[in-house]
Amino acid sequence: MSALVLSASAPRRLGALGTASLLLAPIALVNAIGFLWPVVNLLRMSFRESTATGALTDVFSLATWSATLQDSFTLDLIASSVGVSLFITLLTLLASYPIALYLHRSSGLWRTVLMVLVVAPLLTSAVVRTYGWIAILSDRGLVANALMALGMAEPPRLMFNLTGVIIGLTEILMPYMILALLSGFGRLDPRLEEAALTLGATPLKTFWRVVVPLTAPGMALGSLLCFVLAISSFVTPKLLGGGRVFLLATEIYDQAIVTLNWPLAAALSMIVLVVFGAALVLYSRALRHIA
Amino acid sequence: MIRAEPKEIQRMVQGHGFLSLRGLTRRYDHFTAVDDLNLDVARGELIAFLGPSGCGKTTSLRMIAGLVPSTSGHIVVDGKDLTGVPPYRRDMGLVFQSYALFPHMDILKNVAFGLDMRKVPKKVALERAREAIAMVRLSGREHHRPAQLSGGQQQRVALARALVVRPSILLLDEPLSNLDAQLRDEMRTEIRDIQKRLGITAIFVTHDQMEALTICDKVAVMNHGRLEQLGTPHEIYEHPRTAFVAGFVGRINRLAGRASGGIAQAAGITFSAPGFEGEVEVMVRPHRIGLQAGSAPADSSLHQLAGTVVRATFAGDILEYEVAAGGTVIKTEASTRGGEALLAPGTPVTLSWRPRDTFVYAAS
Amino acid sequence: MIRAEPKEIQRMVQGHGFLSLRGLTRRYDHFTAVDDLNLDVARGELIAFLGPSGCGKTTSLRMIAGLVPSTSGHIVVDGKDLTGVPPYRRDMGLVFQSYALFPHMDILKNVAFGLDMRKVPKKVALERAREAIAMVRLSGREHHRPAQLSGGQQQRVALARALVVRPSILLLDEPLSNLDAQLRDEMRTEIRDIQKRLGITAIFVTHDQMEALTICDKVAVMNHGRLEQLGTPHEIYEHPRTAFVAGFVGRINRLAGRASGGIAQAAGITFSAPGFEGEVEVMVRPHRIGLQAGSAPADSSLHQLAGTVVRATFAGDILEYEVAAGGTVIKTEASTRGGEALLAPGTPVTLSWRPRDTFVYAAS
Amino acid sequence: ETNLTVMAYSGLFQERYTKAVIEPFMKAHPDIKVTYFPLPSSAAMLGNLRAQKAAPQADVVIMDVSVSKAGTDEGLYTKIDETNAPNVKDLYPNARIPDVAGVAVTFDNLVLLYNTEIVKEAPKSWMEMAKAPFKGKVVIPGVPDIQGLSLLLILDKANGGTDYLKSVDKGIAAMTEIAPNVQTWDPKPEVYAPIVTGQAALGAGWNARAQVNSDLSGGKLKATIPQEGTVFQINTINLVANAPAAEAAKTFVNYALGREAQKSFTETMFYAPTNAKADISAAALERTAVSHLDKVMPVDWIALAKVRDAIGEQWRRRVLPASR
Amino acid sequence: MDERPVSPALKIAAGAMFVFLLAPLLVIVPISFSGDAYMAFPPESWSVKWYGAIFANPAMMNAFWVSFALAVVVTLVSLAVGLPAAYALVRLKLPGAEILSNLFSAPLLLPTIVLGLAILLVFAPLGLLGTFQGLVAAHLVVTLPYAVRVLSTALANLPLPVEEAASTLGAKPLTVFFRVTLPMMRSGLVSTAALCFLVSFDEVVLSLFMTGPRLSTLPVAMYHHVEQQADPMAASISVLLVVLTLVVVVVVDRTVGLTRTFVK
Ligand SMILES: Nc1ncnc2c1ncn2[C@@H]1O[C@H](COP(=O)(O)OP(=O)(O)OP(=O)(O)O)[C@@H](O)[C@H]1O
Ligand SMILES: Nc1ncnc2c1ncn2[C@@H]1O[C@H](COP(=O)(O)OP(=O)(O)OP(=O)(O)O)[C@@H](O)[C@H]1O
Ligand SMILES: [Mg+2]
Ligand SMILES: [Mg+2]
Repeated sequence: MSALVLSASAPRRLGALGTASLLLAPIALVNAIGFLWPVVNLLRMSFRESTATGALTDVFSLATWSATLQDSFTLDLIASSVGVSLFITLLTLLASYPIALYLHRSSGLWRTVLMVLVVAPLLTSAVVRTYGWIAILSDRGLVANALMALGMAEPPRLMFNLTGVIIGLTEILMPYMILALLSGFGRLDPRLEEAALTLGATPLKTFWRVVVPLTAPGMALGSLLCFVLAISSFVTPKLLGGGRVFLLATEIYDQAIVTLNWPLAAALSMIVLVVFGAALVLYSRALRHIA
Repeated sequence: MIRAEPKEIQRMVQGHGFLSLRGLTRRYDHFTAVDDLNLDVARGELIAFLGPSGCGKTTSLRMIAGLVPSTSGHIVVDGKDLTGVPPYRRDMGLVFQSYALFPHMDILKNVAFGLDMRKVPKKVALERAREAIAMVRLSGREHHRPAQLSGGQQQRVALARALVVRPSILLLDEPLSNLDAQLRDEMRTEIRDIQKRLGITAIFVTHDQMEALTICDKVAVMNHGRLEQLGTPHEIYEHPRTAFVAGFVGRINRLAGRASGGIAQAAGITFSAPGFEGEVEVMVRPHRIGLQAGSAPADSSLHQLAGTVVRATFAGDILEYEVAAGGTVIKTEASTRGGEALLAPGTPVTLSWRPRDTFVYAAS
Repeated sequence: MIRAEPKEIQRMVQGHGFLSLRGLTRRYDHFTAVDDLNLDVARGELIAFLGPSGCGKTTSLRMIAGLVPSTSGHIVVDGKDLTGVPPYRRDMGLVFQSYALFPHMDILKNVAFGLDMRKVPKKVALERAREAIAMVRLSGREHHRPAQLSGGQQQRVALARALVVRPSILLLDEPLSNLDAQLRDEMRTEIRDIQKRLGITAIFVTHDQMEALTICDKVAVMNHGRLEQLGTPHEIYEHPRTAFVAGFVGRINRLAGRASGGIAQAAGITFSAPGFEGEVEVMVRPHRIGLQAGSAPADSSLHQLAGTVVRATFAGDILEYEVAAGGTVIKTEASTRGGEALLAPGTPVTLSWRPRDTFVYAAS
Repeated sequence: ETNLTVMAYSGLFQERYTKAVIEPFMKAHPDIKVTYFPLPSSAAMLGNLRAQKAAPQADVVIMDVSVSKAGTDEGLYTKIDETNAPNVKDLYPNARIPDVAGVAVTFDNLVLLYNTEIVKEAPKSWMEMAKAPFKGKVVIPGVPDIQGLSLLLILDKANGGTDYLKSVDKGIAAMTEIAPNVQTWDPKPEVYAPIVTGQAALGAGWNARAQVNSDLSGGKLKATIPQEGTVFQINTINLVANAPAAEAAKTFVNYALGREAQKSFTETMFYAPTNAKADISAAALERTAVSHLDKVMPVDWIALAKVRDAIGEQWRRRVLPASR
Repeated sequence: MDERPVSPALKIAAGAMFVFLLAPLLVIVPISFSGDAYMAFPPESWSVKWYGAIFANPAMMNAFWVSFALAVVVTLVSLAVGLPAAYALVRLKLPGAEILSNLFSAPLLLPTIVLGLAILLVFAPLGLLGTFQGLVAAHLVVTLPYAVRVLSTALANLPLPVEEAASTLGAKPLTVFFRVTLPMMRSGLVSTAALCFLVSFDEVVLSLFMTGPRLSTLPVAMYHHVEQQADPMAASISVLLVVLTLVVVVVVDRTVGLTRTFVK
């Protein structure tokens, strides 16, 4: 309809398609140079061979791919990365929902300040944040001391293992989840909750039967985003995993930065892309189901 | 000696309606949205809340439903004070102006929701929901989503959803404001029938005078958060207690005048105005004014005024004239008979109306 | 021999109005929103487009303004075909239902915008904008933002903005639909005055019959994208060409009947129905039906029908009765005189109306 | 004025190397302005060089010998010898590595780190890390980091391993004893900070940085070479092929290998010198591996590179599970 | 809008989750006032010396200004490139708009480490490594998807009739865009700018690959610093950044109402 406003001006000279091409050219250029080309290049890289000493050669072969796909370690890696990421996504959702709902219901300067606090973790360096976690979670940390004060003889290990990674990732993904949830809370018309209340639904029932279904699209979006971010994060797993937690992204990091096996890093990256493709398909399925 | 039950005493003290509002007040910061509202509604009665935008109609309804706490005052239903009772225990049905249907449920689930909350067995609930849907003539649409229905249909679903739980009190907040004239007529009749049939006590909020007058047993006219007048439609229309009520309910001509010694002067005519002194407003409804071309024989039982036509408008059912007379412009209305010619602007005419159709108020 | 200018020939061929629509059609996928619309509007005339929701009123207006291209057909203004002319070269003013004021500009800038686009020098433009603002009685509000004005005031700004550029054609899309009854009355009169004074050709879209009848020179009644009837308000109301027009313009009673040999039977009465055969609909407007308690002397110049009151409603200016008669329910309306009592349901009454107030149509 | 870019380790190394070598060099060669491009690891440096192969930005690179070998194989370097750096003639024989374009510029060795507040006396054995009191108090940068790898090789030999190119089973077995006590295999930042702060008690790290951290922390951290011995870590200096400032680069390399620079850097950061003729103070030498050459076990890092993946595999399968 | 009081249960749940969310930060604040040479909690001594150290560290200050300039440029370019793209996608009703818009969002879905490596390989031969232009280009890859998304939403939410009104008043398409569309999108533009600025200013991973010897950004400098030195300066910088953001956002919110539109 509104195409008119613009296309009407240039019906003969360009046409709507021409105008669109002109407007889209810059972003297409950035996308091509900054995304498409690099990805294709990465795919190419995954077929290059490297020598035993780690030197990269100009020979192309399927060696990396066949080794990667036959290695049970890689398959475990994919399975555990997907599993851990799903679990973290769920935790993040549970932890973020009350905050998002509270933010949705607050207003004014208070809301502004809270919004900044929500994104504050993103502003702190990952290593610095890890120091925060050490003070809280380590064997001599605040939590352990509290548990011991409560009489627990040997508090559980809370960091430098999978538990630590899950705690740390959940926390750092919360800002993203909260923002996504908030964007989905638009459908949450307070009138609907009031309607449920006047129909005899208790606040808890209203929450389950009205609020939750209505915010489902926001939850789906946030979950997709968090899953993607979780499976591709490597800084936090490295810092809090104590070298014990292996995920696709940390492996990509090790191969790309430590071992310098770029073909393998590239192949693993391609696998991550495929997992994302699958997640996206599932997401749009879920969304269609919700809508 | 017969001892009155404590409950009865309470009822006697607190009011004689099934639903009683006692000094109901709501303040926002320093703005008073609803100001000391007192009202009694008998069981099975339908009261219309009528008033201009922002006068506090919605706020009153929301307080009654328990969605907004009152700043002070009490809501008493059947002798029980509802202060502190949450909305889901009030057994009221509220039909929102915006419908507020659950977008993620189909029509059947929407209507069955309230029964579900009351732990009615699923089968019975669906059965009764189907009946309610039939009652608002939407059978066959049970599995549509709200978004797939037209505004009028959604409106009816909202009504069915509120009615199916047989609430003791039904609150309707401008339930027809989004419909066109024809559908509005139909729905109005329908709501009235259902309410009568089920014997539900109801409050109907509207800012449309005609709607208020036709649907209810009594009209409560509100302005600036206060109750201006409570009465039957006839009382409100024929005996408006204030200038505001006279002007808001039905069309009206306003003539500025002065009163002294029980007599008011306006537009060159003398009106009886016992008890008024100083500036007054004299009001007459356009359709109570007779209009005659040329001059008319003097009739001391009528107020009469000579003037000239300024504008004549054919409005289908009625003819409207604007007549310059007595230094102002006076509107008149007459039913069309079909075939009559409009008087041209400039035609001299005589206006006449009965003293009993004249209202006098102190100027505000 | 005098040679006609090519332009004149064109005008003769294409129509005799200042604004002519020729076979104007708009399709969306397989849905036809506007279907072969033909219409001529004389210079300085105001035409009302009247029709139910979704009948294609807005779409027609948007095609005329150039905001939507037509699927086929032509819009001719003053002899020039506008096909392919973009909106900003059409010299039309469009008042949107939603006002569509520029939220980021104050009132003065809003109104001056069109002049600015026409490269009118800044000082002159502001001068004329101020005049236009004064014309819609908003002087003193020049530096308010739209959000700081009430609906009615915003409405007037939209009008001033469209009028200040002195467009040759003014298009108004339900400009009063968001206002309450009182403000609506006022604004209607105002628009009509300004349009007459400036001699602007105008189209006024509405779905309110009363509004359409009172404001315009001619009414175009639309239904399902087609023009049902074009005529003066009087023609439309008194001589509706189709059952749809009769039903849509003003309230009406519909009686189902059968016709044969120029005679129709409905509700037990015989009507003259020349040229009709088979199922017919007989229609009478409620306010043209006289109602008398008890029985009335037979009068062969009237249609008469005995019945009993089903419902009586006091609606302020009028009394409405629903009467069970001739196997159906017939509505009547009468002006209130004040003081009269309502007839109780069950009261036997006689209805009577003139044959000339009866419409007969083939049943659809 | 020529701009010369030296790519090397970030952090302490950067700080000390700039003071001890680069600043004096610039004073001696006012026409050359040196920019220090710090990167956290040799691999990161190689990554950069690879990416910039067509248009190199760096002229001189200091990196670990095994990574240097990969770079040599990829043709990233120009060979360094007496012709382009006369000071090469003064180097220890083991500073020249066959099939590597660069030459050794520093030697370092693995040391056992301990927090002096928790561990009062210098531990005698690497296996101290397996003892019960240190549960959750041991930090070791694990394989693929060469600190972990070095430790593995030392323990392999100490437990009777003969040829680490064929099998490191004995070393792996020893590591599985230590593993349950390990707090993290990926200490950040580096291995020294956790020990200084007492978050950990024992760890394995490089001597040079350990010495500096010991000084900085007022002795909270100390380093020792246990009875099982240690291995050398070799940093090579390399000339980037097609470097923008090739001539200045040669001048710099020659200076870096010279006596003066070698002495100065060893005395500020306790890397063992590669120039045999450098005249270093006894106090400084005492804190380098030079005074403990008997404890140094020879490792052929180039040959080892070929079996690194296999070792990593065993590490992952046997050592890590023991540490969960 | 929602006038019902927030229920206590929600307050408690939200409060608890807030504590979790901010837990590390709550520990970092005291660490940033440590007088020790190492990050440790609780610090053994207190001082503000690490705040002073930030300003005395030319590399850090330099990196800050680079980051700042970079974020400004990236934000401006994102708007300049994203706005026409959003307009084309939302308003021109292209046949493949959905697919295109997904393609333009795709870089967001790529792990930044993968993206960084991939971009590194492509940019190096172009001589873009270690240059400001290269950094801008790399950051654009991640900021543009955000920009297009937010701007598209803002555009789609604009009332069309207002633009149509302008055109019937004689305004040509470009005039409509600059005099009406753009000013009405103000809040969308502010949100986009804020988002792009934050994303660019905080970006580490891509920058790690892109920075060179003569050019470093603040996050990269911090990353390198903290990789090897555990002094509390990094904590001080983190705290300073949060406080700075808070102040800026509150000021902006007070003046143009940022967060109202930030997430809608
Ligand atoms: N949450 C609130 N905060 C402040 N003022 C409020 C609030 N809610 C309502 N008001 C004010 O209270 C007054 C009454 O509002 P209310 O919604 O009851 O009016 P209404 O009679 O229903 O009007 P309408 O016919 O427009 O719906 C209005 O002036 C409104 O601005
Ligand atoms: N862009 C579109 N795509 C498909 N159908 C459309 C489109 N715009 C309008 N229509 C359809 O065309 C018909 C006419 O629409 P139009 O807006 O002209 O109605 P209207 O007479 O103005 O109604 P209302 O009184 O409700 O404003 C409607 O049925 C509408 O659904
Ligand atoms: Mg209201
Ligand atoms: Mg319309």
